[in-house]
Amino acid sequence: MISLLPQALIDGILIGGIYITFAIGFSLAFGVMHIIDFAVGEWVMLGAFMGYYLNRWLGLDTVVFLPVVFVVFGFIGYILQPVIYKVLSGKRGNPHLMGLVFTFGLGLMFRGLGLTFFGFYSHSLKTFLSSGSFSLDLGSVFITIPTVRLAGLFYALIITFGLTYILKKTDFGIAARAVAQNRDAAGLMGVNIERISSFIYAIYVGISAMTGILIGSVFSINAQMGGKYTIMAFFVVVLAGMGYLAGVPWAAFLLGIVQAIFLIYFNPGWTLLAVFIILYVILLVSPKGLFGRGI
Amino acid sequence: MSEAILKIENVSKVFGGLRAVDQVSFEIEKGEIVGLIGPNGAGKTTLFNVISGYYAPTEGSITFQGRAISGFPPYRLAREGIGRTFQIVKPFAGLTVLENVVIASFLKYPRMADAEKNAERILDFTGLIDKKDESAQGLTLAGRKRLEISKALALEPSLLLLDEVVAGLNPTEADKTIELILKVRDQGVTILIVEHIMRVIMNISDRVVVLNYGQKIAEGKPGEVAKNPTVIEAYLGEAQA
Amino acid sequence: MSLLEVKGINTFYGESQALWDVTFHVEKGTLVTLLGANGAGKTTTLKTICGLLKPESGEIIFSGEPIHTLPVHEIADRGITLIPEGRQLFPQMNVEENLLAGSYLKRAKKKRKENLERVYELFPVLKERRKQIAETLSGGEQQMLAIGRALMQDPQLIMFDEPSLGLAPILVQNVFSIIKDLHKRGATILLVEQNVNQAIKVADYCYVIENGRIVMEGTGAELEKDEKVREAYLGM
Amino acid sequence: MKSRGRFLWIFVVVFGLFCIVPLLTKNTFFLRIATEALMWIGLAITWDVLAGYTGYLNFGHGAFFGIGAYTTAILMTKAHWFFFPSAFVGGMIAGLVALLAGFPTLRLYGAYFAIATWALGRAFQQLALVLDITGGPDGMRLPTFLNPVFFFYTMLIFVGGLFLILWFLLERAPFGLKLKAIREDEEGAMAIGLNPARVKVMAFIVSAIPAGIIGGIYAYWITYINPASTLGDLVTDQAVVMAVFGGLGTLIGPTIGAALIYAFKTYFWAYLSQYQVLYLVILGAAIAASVVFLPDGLWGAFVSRQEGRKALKKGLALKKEKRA
Repeated sequence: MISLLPQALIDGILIGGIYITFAIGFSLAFGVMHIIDFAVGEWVMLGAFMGYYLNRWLGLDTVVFLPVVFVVFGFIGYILQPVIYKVLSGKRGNPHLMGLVFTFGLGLMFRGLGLTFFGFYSHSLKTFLSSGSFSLDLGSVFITIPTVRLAGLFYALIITFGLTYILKKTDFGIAARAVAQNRDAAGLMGVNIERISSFIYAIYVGISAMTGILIGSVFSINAQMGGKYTIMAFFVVVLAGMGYLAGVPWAAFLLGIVQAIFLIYFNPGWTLLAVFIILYVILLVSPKGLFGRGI
Repeated sequence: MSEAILKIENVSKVFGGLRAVDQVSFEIEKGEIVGLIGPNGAGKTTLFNVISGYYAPTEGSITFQGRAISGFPPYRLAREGIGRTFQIVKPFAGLTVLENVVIASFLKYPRMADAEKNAERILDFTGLIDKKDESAQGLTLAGRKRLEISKALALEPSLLLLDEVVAGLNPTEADKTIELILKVRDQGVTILIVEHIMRVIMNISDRVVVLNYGQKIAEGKPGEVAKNPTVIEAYLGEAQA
Repeated sequence: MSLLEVKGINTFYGESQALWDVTFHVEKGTLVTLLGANGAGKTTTLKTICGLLKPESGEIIFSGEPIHTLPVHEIADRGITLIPEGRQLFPQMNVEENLLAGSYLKRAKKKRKENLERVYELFPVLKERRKQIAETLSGGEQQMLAIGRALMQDPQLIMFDEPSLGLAPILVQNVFSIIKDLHKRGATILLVEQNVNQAIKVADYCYVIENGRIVMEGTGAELEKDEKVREAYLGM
Repeated sequence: MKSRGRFLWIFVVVFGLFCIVPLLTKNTFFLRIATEALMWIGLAITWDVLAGYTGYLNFGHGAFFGIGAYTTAILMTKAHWFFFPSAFVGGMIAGLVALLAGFPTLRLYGAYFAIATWALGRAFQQLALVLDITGGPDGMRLPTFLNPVFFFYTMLIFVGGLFLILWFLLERAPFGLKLKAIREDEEGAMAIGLNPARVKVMAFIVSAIPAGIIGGIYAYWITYINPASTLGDLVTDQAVVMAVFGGLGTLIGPTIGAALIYAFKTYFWAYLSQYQVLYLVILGAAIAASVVFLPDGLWGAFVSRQEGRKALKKGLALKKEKRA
């Protein structure tokens, strides 16, 4: 059984890599807008289905539609942000809780829309990457890596480095970080906080939807898949410390590996419970996540 | 010398690299009003928050009525008999004035009827009884500061920590608040007061402790302290540039 | 025409009024200081000018145009900068990123290079620590960074809120010589300070604020003799 | 004190009206609808205990319902207990889970709690799917006791009693004021001797136990439970929507919200069953829209309108006085 461990580790890293992409966006949206988006998994689901139907209608490979999905959902996020902003800057009791309830309702609505239009069935997204795989024969250990998972990791790396580049090197990125670190001071520098928030939310929604296509080609898609990924996004971000971007990859890899180990060694049905227990223990010991940063 | 109700010994509080409070020691005797003053940023509020349990001290010890209390959370200090007010008033905004004080009364009077009776007695004492059914949110600043004092008094504390209860009030309101503070003292409550308005501190304090850059730079009777050149310099800056 | 005219502003925190009919003006190229005890309304005045708070009534005119209805970032674009109390840096960014954030505005971006050079020339220590994370700087260095960041905005009016707060005496001297230096180079400055003696010395004109109202004004020399100022601060 | 008299009076009338429902109709369909409506009222008001009175959102409320249902099923089928003690123990176990889950999470920023409870709900659903004792995805069958009148009265008495107890606990007793104090300002609450973490965990337990018992009643009544029906998202989703739509922190709001939404659901599922999933869309849209347009819920909007009218009248009267 121990010979399966390297495979589990590799699988975990490949899965974790995909989690990084939408978890970073999620964490960023939290840092800049102070929104916890309960609909994150539903964005993933909607993006996956858009890829699926575009593929069926136009016959082109799903991978081609990545940018299309990004643009469409980015636009949706951009026009949705002012509504969230309105909820969060409301004068009533607890606007942050209202923000939570709002996105919770949004997620519910998207799930309903998904079920209405896509039905209960699972589909799989086919791309030219779907079939192949690499094998590594290390004597006693044999590892298989499906091409599509490797592609997923590349995608994750591109997104992660791309976002990091934007945040570190561009004026837009510096402004976004400024808003996240000190809103008032950012305003004093002439940063239009609402505009930055809209763009950040657009980027986050776009990336999440795009990731849906990747997830759909690795696993299968159905209208109720969102919840699972919302939980993963939450776990990654809570483990990393809310709003602390640098912690996201490590937390994502950790969860990916835990998931892979459970898939191989135990009943996969226990995965969620195990992840929950890990989260519980970490919150008990270090309320601010693995790195003790964030809020 | 009579017994010290509160003993602060070599207390320091460090944030990152900054020593916001640095090796401060002083005592408060029973029945006294002690003023804690110093220019903006001197560490008064930090020290105040350390004493009231919102920060744990990095070094040093705090003893209250003979018991070591450093590191106690605020609600335990309240049970020990330390009441406090907040500079930025914290009324329970959605509740009425009476309800605000009733909640504070639960500590000593766990039953609703008793707590209500106690709250009314206190509001009568602090002069808010006419407004008892109004929403705490709707009070004027002076009213809210008074409500803060009422809530702290409902704990029947032996030590009362007052954080800027006069700041922001107009002179008439300020005088009334001073009157109230003296009335509280006459009931046997010991008081530590942080205040920016020097006129207030100088008038009501039996003793003053002056902080600057986190350190105690002077301690004594108000008149003496006000003549102390170090204190004057701390407030007005160096005379020679 | 004055660069900044504040005309009868009334500002509220929630329901409690913090400023009452505050009126004053700042001429181009002068250094004006606003004195007053804590809680008198100095910071509130500055926050109202830069748009972080909105006045309930009254007008703020900058370069002949009303600005009191504009959002914060547009007021910044007009050329007003505030160096806030407690510095308010971007704590997890390094020194240079903080400075770059200062030149976010389009008009400031054009002059980014020369302004950056100027700031580094003014504060060589910032150049040395270009890559250091802001929250790990010492108090004095943080204050320099806050000033540098404001200069990157290429402002027409620089407002300082208690720049000497929490700094050791030597550094206080340092900060004041920087302010004097900026003034000498022609900057228009509105200074809020507790360090009365220092502030009076560097100022061309002073206003004293008490309980949210302007109660006195005059040149530094005039106020220095006035016992009332002393009284307001020390209660003697 | 006047409001207390009026409240009790209204309560007795509504309770009485419910009591005579079985006498009016022999139609078990209506009885079933009335029973389920009561059940949702119970779930919505227990959710509101935490959300409305302390400001913490529990997105895993369905887990308590499911824990109660499964515990009752297991005790009745495997240990051959009677129904009432089984349901009671189900409630206690739900309370225990709340204690354990609340302890680390309620100390934290509200969002952590919301996330943790949501995950908790999902984790319990998974647990029911993989355990043997719960029958996995096949679920469990309980002893059948087909007496709709019995279940109607059990539910009525339990939920009615629950409403009264919560009313006194939250609106009349020190506990409710303490919760509100923590909701308004945790630091200020600490200064007057309250331990926020302890009070919040107690509120969480108070909200979990009755939800568990309701789950127990539901299980015995419906006689068949599975992970999707008792631990699925829909239980939580509906409780949240009902409470938010009706108005948080009032008990009456969630009651009205539960009644309206349940009535809508019943109509929808009865006449538009081919569009069943559309119900989720409407539910989601309703909650999002009520956050934007009705932040205080239906009841909150109604009350503030009444108050506005009163204030207007008072203002007019004052003006008149001045003129005179």
